[in-house]
Amino acid sequence: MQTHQYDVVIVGAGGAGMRAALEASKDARTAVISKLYPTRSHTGAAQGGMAAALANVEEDNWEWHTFDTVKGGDYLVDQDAAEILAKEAIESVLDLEKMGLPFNRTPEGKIDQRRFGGHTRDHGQSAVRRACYAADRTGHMILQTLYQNCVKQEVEFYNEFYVLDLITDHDLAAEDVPEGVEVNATGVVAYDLATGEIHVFQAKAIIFATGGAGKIFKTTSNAHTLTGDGMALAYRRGLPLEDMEFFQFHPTGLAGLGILLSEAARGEGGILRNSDGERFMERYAPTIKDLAPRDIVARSMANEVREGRGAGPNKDYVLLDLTHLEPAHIDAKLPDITEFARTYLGIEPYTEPVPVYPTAHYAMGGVPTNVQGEVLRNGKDVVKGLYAAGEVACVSVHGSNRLGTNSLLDINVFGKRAGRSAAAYAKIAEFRDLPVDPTVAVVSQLDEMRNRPEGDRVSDVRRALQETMDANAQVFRTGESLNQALADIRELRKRYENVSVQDKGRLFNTDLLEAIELGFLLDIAEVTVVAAINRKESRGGHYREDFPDRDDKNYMLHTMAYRRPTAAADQAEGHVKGYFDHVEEFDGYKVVLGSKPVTQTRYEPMERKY
Amino acid sequence: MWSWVAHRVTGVLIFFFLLVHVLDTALVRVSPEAYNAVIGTYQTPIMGLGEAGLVAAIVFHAFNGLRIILVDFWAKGPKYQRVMLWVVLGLFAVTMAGFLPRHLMNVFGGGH
Amino acid sequence: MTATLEAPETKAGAIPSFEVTLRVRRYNPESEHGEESFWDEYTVTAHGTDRVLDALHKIKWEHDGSLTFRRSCAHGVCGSDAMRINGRNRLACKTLLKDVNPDKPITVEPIKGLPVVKDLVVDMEPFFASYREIMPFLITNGNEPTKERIQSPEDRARFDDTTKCILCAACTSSCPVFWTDGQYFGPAAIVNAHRFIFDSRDEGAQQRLEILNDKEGVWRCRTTFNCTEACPRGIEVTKAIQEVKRAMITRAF
Amino acid sequence: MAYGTSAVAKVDAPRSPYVRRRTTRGNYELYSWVFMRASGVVLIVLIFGHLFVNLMVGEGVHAIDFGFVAGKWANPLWQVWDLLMLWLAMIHGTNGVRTIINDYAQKDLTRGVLKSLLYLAFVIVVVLGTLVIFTFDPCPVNAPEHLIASFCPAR
Ligand SMILES: Cc1cc2nc3c(=O)[nH]c(=O)nc-3n(C[C@H](O)[C@H](O)[C@H](O)COP(=O)(O)OP(=O)(O)OC[C@H]3O[C@@H](n4cnc5c(N)ncnc54)[C@H](O)[C@@H]3O)c2cc1C
Ligand code: HEM
Ligand code: SF4
Ligand code: F3S
Ligand code: FES
Repeated sequence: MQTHQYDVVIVGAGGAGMRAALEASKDARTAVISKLYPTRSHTGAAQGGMAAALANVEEDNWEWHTFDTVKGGDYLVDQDAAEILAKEAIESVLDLEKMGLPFNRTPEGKIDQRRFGGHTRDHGQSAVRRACYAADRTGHMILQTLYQNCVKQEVEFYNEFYVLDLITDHDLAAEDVPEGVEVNATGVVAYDLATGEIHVFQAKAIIFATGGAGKIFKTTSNAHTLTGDGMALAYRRGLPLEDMEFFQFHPTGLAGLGILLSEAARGEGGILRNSDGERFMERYAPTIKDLAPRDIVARSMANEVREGRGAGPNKDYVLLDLTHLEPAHIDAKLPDITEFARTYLGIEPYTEPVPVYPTAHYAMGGVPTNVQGEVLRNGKDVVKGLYAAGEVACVSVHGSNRLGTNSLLDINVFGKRAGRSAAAYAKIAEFRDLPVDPTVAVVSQLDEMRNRPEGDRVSDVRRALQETMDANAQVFRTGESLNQALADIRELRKRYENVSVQDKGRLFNTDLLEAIELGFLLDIAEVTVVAAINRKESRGGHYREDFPDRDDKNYMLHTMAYRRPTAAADQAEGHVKGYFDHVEEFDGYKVVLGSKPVTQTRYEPMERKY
Repeated sequence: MWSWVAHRVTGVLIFFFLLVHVLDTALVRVSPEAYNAVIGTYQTPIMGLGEAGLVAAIVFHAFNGLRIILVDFWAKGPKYQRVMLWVVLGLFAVTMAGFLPRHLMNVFGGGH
Repeated sequence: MTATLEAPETKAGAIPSFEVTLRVRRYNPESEHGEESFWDEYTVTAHGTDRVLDALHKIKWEHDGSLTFRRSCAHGVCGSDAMRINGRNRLACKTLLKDVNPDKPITVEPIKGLPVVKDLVVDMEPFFASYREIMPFLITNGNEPTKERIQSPEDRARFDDTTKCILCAACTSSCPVFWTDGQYFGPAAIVNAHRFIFDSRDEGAQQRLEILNDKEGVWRCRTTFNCTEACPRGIEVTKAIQEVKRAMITRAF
Repeated sequence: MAYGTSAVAKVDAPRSPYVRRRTTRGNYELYSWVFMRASGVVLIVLIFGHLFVNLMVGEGVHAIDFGFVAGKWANPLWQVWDLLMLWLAMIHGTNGVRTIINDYAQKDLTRGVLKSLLYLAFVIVVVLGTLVIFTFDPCPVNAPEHLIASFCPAR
């Protein structure tokens, strides 16, 4: 075991983690721990763009952007946070440009902008060009640029280190800590993949930036490594997870594979068609058609297929048509994604339409934070010294459905904020004592897994989980399907107790780590399904066929899911009788649902029409 | 990559030949007899074949050298490197076709 | 508008499958083979759109959990899984089985020239060290403008190709010069230097040229084009290297 | 779905880690690179001329003898031609072989020895060649008459 001490420790080296690192390392001794080499984080997969009302190509302002974000999120957005997001967007795009990001340019040499789903002028009048982009590799350029600047600032990285535990001075999943009592985060425990050694990082401030959890689903645009680690670690310590029922399904994944074709394809003029060649989005969203927000488009597509108008031999996908676009235009604006179609499906997008189907894409929910990036342990108390940013976090700028291009924005705006807050806190805070042996939990978990002689295969359990999630908790959900998913998850939890790994070595044991990651996936799937069962309405990314309408009266609240000891009270903060009072018992613990009010400033909820 | 390997191999080959060649030519300083004796061995069929190989090496090295120079200094060079490699091989074949019959005739035919 | 021939079929059973054999070069100092590398052969069932990565996953998940390789994104954008497949460097997640002749055993080896850690995993540190050495960040002097720096679309296009690099090391580890002693900076570092040297906003070109004007720098490149052929992002690597060489010559004379 | 472990062929164990030994900046490699190209272009003319005259004109190799050489070097054009060719080819070739040694000789010692040998050979050959071209006497006094050039006074 090795011990390290840093003012600030950042977990995750994606866009959010590195943006925070650039801020924090200016004022505080900072380490970034990442299970991947930084440039391999999934931020690099983001394609389309990053929204900011620069008004470089047409009239625009941040208020319109705020409105679109709020409306896009089906009004479950915290409007104060959305305002910050839209306002600081401009500065964060300019920051990136100054750091060297090669944005595409207008003829005058300014940052070019393009259309994206849900972005409108004048509160929904017509589509607006707001997404700043670098071809269709905006995320790649952001990730590279941030890493380059980390190299410049000589940020310290611990690459291929897996953080497997968060150390706090109170374990809320085991003890009852009343509101108002101070809870501190004091460090993390990490596993060095290359050597199998355990490292303890003591820190005054810790930032979680571990990204999403798309691997709970089978069809997903997410990387194999996006297993919701940060969310699960916080959850296991009894910290709440917010709005986990809202998962975004991106309309245009390559059918059968899930690999994403950016919305930019439609932003540049691509059209969705069913087997009759009909531009079916004209029926569902007459004003902005193919550029409606993702939840609407994804549902419309799934509906076409359900009603028998799908294309292909099994009628199980629709078509994305780019054939009317100039090949030169496609090459200039969408080179990478057309390459995907060629490589993986052998389809030439110049002349043939591309088979697409919705793919699990983005977790709107996550570890709740305030706008400073501080992690909340209930509706109001923060955990001292713990911050979160990026997809792992839920500041709730995305509400129940994220607008395209708002996530790259989120990681920059709130990554920066979290970094700044953490460094400021580290200035005034002291190191706090760690438990005598901070590594027990991790070491025993690893040893147990390694030593279990024979058992279920990790991959079998994982596949079963992903399949039930795809079948029962995807674009269309019902109480019945969700309960089925929950039953399956309970079953799989039992099997997980019994999985064993074949690789018993110390060096680069990815077999072992996949087993650990499966544990995170089960946790995340469990909260997602429990929260989805409780929300008996349809809103944004969460669509209940048995409750197809939005119910602002009872559900205009954020879900807060707490893992608690079996003996704990059956009520959590934000308990609303009949609506947010669900309790789900598991072996040895239970999940208690509470709620948190939605912050509303200037936009009253309206019906969401496009 | 193979064009590079060939370039390397032919370069070294020529270099070692050059060493020997200068040394034997230096014999003209020693005496005409000595020189002629050595040169005489160049005129045997075996050496004649060797010589053909050497010329081939030089010809390839030279043309491929030009190709490399074009790759280096002509902006479109890298794009057409493969095409140019075929051109090099073509020129090589043409040159050798011009040279070999004559040379072999001199070596084997000649009637000396 | 009808569906095309090769459209994937998601329903199981409808998909044509075939058997494919992978011959994997392995190395595991903890195994009974010790410091010796060895070959393992696996035969798995694959489907039309399966990639080499899918086959490796199948092996790992269904047969031999100890088979070790890196991967993340699974669609060619993160640069984790560069490996030598049938003697050529490629990304396993971008190489369709049907494109590498699945009738014969497919050989899979770690990329060459970097120290192997375990199976297909190599130590990337020397590679990233070279990358960091060329100062891969925008260098500017003077005051920052309040808004963005202006750059014409033409100036932006000048270095577009080299911005695509995902640092997968396929190029550097395919370079015969790099294989010799591993001292050469390698094409990837030069590509990333190129990205800044030809960025009209950057003012650090002189320093970078100075760094690469090294015995182990650009001059070691012998234009063998292996890197260009290996690059999964289609970057014209050799061309970029040549442009850097020419910039150095212009500067020296 | 069969699967068999077969430790068929043994392959080399992987290499140990390394770091770049030192930075060696300077224009030396640059000049040598430019020289390789410049000399290459000139060499093409020189060598092809040489080969053509020696092997293609008249009776080819068979025509070469002492007299032939003497006849050529009586002409200052060929003297300069061959001198230039000698120098350029030797520098070009030596520099080329130097790169190759740098590439493949891993140990400093091996590299040192090989390079010393290379430079030694270079010096010997260039000095010898130059001397020969300049001090060459087309009509050695006591040589048999039939061997020497037709323009010699001895004939
Ligand atoms: C295909 C695709 C396209 C997208 N396109 C867009 C777009 O056009 N516009 C937009 O705004 N958004 C887009 N998004 C969404 C956006 O890219 C992501 O939400 C965002 O990049 C997440 O960034 P992050 O920094 O939070 O996480 P990531 O970039 O995923 O980084 C996570 C980091 O955490 C580390 N980590 C994880 N677990 C651990 C652990 N246990 N220990 C140590 N380290 C750990 C990882 O190594 C990694 O460095 C897209 C997403 C996908 C998948
Ligand atoms: C006929 C005209 C010639 C031309 C156009 C030519 C051209 C070149 C060029 C351009 C290179 C550089 C290759 C590189 O940097 O990758 C080179 C390398 C070399 N040349 Fe020549 N050359 C010629 C003649 C010769 C001769 C006569 C010799 C032998 C004495 C020779 C020996 C070499 C060697 C050993 C190399 C190094 C190869 C390597 O590093 O891979 N060349 N030549
Ligand atoms: S240049 Fe190409 S091959 Fe080389 S590291 Fe970059 S992406 Fe990989
Ligand atoms: S493979 Fe190597 S030699 Fe040059 S052209 Fe590429 S760097
Ligand atoms: S897994 Fe990301 S490039 Fe292959």
